[in-house]
Amino acid sequence: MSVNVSVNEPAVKAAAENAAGANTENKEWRPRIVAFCCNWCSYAGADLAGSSRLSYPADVKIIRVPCSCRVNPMFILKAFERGADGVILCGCHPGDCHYSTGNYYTRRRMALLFSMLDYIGVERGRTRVEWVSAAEGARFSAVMNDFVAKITELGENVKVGDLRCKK
Amino acid sequence: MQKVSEKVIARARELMHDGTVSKVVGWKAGEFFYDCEPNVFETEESLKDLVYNRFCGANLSKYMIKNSIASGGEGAGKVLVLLKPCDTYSFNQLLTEHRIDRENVYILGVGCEGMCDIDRIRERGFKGITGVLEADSGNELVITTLYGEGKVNIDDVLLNKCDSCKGKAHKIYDELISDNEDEGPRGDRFEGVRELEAMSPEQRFAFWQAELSKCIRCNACRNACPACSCRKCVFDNNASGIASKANTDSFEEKMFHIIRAFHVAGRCTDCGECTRVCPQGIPLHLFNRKYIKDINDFYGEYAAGEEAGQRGPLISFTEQDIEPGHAVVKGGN
Amino acid sequence: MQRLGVFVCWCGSNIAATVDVDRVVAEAKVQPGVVFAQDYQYMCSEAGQNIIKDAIKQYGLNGIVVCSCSPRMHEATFRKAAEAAGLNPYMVEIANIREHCSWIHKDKEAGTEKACVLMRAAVAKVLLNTPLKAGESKVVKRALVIGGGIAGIQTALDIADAGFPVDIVEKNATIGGRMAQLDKTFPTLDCSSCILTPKMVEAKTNENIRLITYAEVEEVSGFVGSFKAKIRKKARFVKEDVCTGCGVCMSKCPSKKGLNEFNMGLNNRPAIYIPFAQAIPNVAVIDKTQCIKLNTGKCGLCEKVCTAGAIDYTQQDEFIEEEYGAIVMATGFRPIDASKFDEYSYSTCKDVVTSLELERIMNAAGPTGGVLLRPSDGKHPHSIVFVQCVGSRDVSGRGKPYCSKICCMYTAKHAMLIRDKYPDVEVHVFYIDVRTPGKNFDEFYRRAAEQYDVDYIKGQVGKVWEEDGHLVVRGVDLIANEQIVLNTDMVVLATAIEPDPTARKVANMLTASIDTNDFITEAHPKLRPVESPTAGIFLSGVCQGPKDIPETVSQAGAAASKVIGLLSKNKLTTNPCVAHSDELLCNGCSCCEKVCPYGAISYDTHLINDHGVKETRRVALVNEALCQGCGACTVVCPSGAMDLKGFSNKQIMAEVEAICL
Amino acid sequence: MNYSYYPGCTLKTKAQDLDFYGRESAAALGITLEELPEWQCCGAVYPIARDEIATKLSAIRALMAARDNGTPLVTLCSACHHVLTRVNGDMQRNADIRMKANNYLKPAVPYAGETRVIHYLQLLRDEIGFDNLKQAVKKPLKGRKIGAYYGCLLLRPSKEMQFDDPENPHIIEDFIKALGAEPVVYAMRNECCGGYVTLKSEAQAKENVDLIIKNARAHGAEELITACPLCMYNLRAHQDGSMPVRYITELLYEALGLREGGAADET
Amino acid sequence: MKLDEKEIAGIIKEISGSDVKKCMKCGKCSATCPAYGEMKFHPHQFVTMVARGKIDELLKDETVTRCLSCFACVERCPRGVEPANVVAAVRVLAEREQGGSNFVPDEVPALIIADKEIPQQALVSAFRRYRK
Repeated sequence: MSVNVSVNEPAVKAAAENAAGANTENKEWRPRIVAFCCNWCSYAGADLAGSSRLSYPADVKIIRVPCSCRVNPMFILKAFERGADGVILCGCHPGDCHYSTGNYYTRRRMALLFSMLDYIGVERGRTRVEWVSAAEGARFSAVMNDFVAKITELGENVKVGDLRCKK
Repeated sequence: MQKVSEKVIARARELMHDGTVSKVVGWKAGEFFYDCEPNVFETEESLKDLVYNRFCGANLSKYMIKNSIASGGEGAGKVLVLLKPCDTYSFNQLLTEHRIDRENVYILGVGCEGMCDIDRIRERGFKGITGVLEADSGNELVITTLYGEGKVNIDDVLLNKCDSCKGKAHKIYDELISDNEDEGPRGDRFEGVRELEAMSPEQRFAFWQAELSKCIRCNACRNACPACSCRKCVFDNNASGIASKANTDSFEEKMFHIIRAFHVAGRCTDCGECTRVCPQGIPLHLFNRKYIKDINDFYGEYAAGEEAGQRGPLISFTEQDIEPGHAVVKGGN
Repeated sequence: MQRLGVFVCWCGSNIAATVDVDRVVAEAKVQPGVVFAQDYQYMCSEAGQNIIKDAIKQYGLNGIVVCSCSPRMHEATFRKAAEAAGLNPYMVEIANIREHCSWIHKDKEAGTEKACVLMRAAVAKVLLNTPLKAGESKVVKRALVIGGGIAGIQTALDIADAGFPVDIVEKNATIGGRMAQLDKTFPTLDCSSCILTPKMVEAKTNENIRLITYAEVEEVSGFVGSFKAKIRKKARFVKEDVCTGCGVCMSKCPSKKGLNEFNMGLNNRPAIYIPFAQAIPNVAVIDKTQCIKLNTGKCGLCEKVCTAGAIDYTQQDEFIEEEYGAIVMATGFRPIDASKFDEYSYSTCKDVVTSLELERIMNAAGPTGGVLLRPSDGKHPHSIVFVQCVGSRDVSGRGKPYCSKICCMYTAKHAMLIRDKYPDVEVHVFYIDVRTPGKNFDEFYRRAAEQYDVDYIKGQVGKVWEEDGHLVVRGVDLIANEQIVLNTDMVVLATAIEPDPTARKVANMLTASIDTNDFITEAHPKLRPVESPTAGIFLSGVCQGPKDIPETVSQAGAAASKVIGLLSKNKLTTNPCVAHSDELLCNGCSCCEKVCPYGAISYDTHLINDHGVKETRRVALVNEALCQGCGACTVVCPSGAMDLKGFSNKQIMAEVEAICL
Repeated sequence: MNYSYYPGCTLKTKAQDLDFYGRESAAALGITLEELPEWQCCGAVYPIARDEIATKLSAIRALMAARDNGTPLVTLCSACHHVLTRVNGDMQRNADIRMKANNYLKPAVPYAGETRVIHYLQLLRDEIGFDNLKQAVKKPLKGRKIGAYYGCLLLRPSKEMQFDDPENPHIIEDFIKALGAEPVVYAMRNECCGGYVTLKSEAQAKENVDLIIKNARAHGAEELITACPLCMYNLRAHQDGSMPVRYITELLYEALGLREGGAADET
Repeated sequence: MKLDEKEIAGIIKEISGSDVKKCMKCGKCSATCPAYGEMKFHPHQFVTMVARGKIDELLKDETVTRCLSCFACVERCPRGVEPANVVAAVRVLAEREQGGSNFVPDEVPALIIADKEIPQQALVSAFRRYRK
């Protein structure tokens, strides 16, 4: 099921302004966001967002995977270990998986993983799964804007970050 | 317990003697009487050291991976394994995963009335303990010490895993020696998980930080766990991308334990070995039980190892499964 | 020693306007392993590709990163260019700095920074790339078609025409399927036999087609390009090559109680029979449940009267084993059991019939010789009520949740034919919706209503009962908003259709996935509608979903063209980005096998040398011809034995690290 | 064989025949029907509202009493059977109703629908068996053409009642056959007689009954039998008396030869 | 209390467990209803009106008391809408608004005198259905 992305207006604006002003205020904190996108739907959705010039903050960096089910929880934990502030995983809508069943497994894995992260005290908003089809460029952009806004609101991943061995 | 114990030992000898089995996987007392450790007995003679008492908490299922499959060539004979009711779940799970060759195993299901935790006995003020005996009255144990005798209520000194015993029924066996009626599960095993869930995220974070910072990466949990039985662990494998021998930063502790729990999610039978063997006393079962509780809540009751051949929850799905975003909310409450 | 090259494309101003390409090049030059970096206006152009080729040769590059548009756009282009320069094409990675960067960011600083990160991640990944080679597997140039209805026949004919041998396996004694039972076909009203039987004969005479009738597929193993099938040819008790189809045995057979399946059980047939006059092969078959000789040992009349000497009571089932490159499922459908809807009194009133039964009644070769007569008393009916959606669009558990798609049209056809031939017969049709998407379909339906005076009533029938020699129908007319009670002579139920019950068994054998209604799932509902997700398995006709004859024939052709495409190849090259199991790490737990949607993982027990320790172990094996590279198996594998080439754990983690740096 | 028995209000008053013949016949077949002590009226209509509990309590009390007896609960009146079966289903399947009802009644052992509710006909078919019944018949009703009238409440909703094929039932036909008579199958046997609406609209009931009797007669029925007092009332009250209507139990009583025994008076 | 039209379908579902949104407007309920002629609002209309939240008229109308509760529509509805349960649920709503009972104890003696055969079951059912 897709969620209705309720875009947090002020936060998005703030995020956009921050992004715009990055070169003037050099040291301002920006979130690090890793987005895993499946090759067939979400990556193509991101491409469509691009060709439709639907902007979202540059903090989002996309990693292409064949299917959302390729994403190992280890990757997500690794991202947090290395200082990511948010991790988002995008795949085809349930029922539309290119490999027919991949995202159903993803959904179970991530449900358990996210619940566990919550259980150890990582803020709920730092991880997210969204289903974005290849036709949903606008949705991809909206999702990313919303996610960046939420992460910006949560701020730096202090809990994990404090523990991190800074290099 | 005493009676069962005698019968079990006698039967093991008999099976070895008549050639039904060529090896016995059981427990052997260590330096102290409460140090009962898993042991493979290969001769009739060696069986004199076989024990079965209140300190045989160790789950022997995992030892059957090596001892059933690599048991040697033709005519090597079966291997006898002693399994308590809770151990049979692990055994079944290993069967499901083709880790044990059932043909080569003779399972003697042994009755269990709960296993004791020597530390809990000590906590009750006993020093110089020389023995633990069954009292005449049902629910007590007599503790003999250098300084005299005392009694404790059994329920107060059980292993953590026995506090939420799954029941006294064996899920698989070839032969059973047990006087116990199955009374079903005991206690609310998710109580600890619920307590944590009720905390604020900050409290939870602090709790785990305090607990996990104790971790010395001795790998005892991994070595004892019957589900964590990979030939080579990802943490030992340089090609895995997450290999690490020790924690270089404190997130790595978390990562290790979360991944360990995730790898056994849906396969963990909640045997409690991880917590039992942790030298630092970290309540590791709280990770596994969180997954079990979530699985039950999200996908319906599932008990790994209830029977062999089950399809686990992480290799199944339904079209209507809960979304991860909702799972966090549901799982947390 | 890695020698990497990084190529940054401007894409005119598409990239260069928002990304400072010079900075990306400068940044690239200091990345580990990078020995060469250059920008160019259009990397994808001939000149751009030459820059890449020259650099590979000149600097001995063993891996390259192209920072450009989406890999979905030009990955193939750059891989080809690399290959032309002697570099393994899978040593190329693309950093998408256009769609994912320059096009969505206005601020040049932010855009440039992000482009650098994306470049860094691609470099980190390509450092871990390994040369991959597409696998090859053989293609057996023979196809198997399961089901000999119009779908199967058409598929086989098209494949045979392209020069490939095809076997049709049909479970009944003749090919022809459901279409052979139909009288006329919509929307042109041409006679079904007239258009079908020539195709049946063609299938029989085409030298590339082998008909294996009265047979069922028992076992299938193997994979795309080389399946092995075991086919059981059931005993007919008649020698197929000797029988001349003269039919004398039929007339002499004393056991005449068998229900005539071809006529939907509306009349009887002898124990030895030819299903219908145009049957292919035109050979008799003995129904062993009805034959007196086979049950009691007495009789033997057919043997006596058969001048050709074709009868053989000792015949046994035979088995045929054959290899195939491709398999087509064309298992067809059947109507659901109308007795689940006994408010229409189907079980108790003979004059309540299903549409397929009516089809037989109206057919010249049917039980009434094509004269419309009531089954109960053989009298001419004066009024007929049609009820649509009997069991279709029904979620109550009695019927099927889907629309059966063909009923609106065949009901209009029946109504029209009856009104045309017997103008004295009143025809009422109760409908929920009339669904007629299709060329000339709505026109057809309107003709029934306007020209032929068929009374279409929007509403449903709630009860049918018999009284004093006629039927009473209680229904509702939703437009008039009134309950109506009609006296009529016959009621025709447009029963839902369901996949033939053999479909599930066959699908399981082929590891083709199946939906909750037992229709075979297509690989993609829009883009790959005639293929199963299991490679080498194709779908033709109603086994995939309800459809009419024109659609079935076009789908049959589509399936055939896919098969021809496959069989024309001498070798199959496979996507090299497939799963791979490290047998030293594999626990043999079978988790990966269970999540694989393609049945690409199997298990093998063999001797393994693990650093000098020799052990017999059960380990996973990936069939690279079947694996599509989704990676589901890699995550369920706790030991990390299962990894995905091209998207390995280490590669993805290197990207994560590069991004988070 | 022992069974708890729930007669219901009407069987104690206007439908004493149904009750009397039922008990006598059961006794003759070696079945002990033990009437529940202090049973209360089931309410006669299934209380649809899921959010109210009071209307379900009397049924639950009866179900619970049978549970405590350790025997299945036999019913005879169609309405009682309908209400008890469905409320029992609620107690089995609807956790909310179960919780509320148990909280309200506070029984020593909470009730969760353990009782098996069976209709008298099911008792005959599944516990005794129609073949055995046939053996027990002393006076086969040879030559009698009898139409079964099922009505609504026994059959529907079939998902909950699980009584017989709701559109083409045959349990009463099989019963008639076992008694040696000839069952007449007619389509209107599962259509409504008019029910309690007869109190407000006699015309409605009359119309329904007309259709039923006409259809039965057209198929050759000479008499009808039913298990429901309200059906009985409507079928008798809204016709000219040319189609006799009897209770299933009376027919059974007759076929078992009990009438000759002089054990009962006709009422 | 005036109920929000948008909430009606949900309230009816809560009371009866029947979901009017499942209706595909085939009319099978009305085709099957033996009390069709006695109802101002026929079953299919009734379901549609509930789905649209327009139940003011239904609450007042005799239709709710004319349903025979024979469950023929429940049995035959292809979509599992259970129209008889929907009617019953609306009647429950009407009953919950006190006053204006459709059947009062005073009527009983006359009925019994007029027809001494009337079974208890009919009276009990009528009280359950018609009383407020």
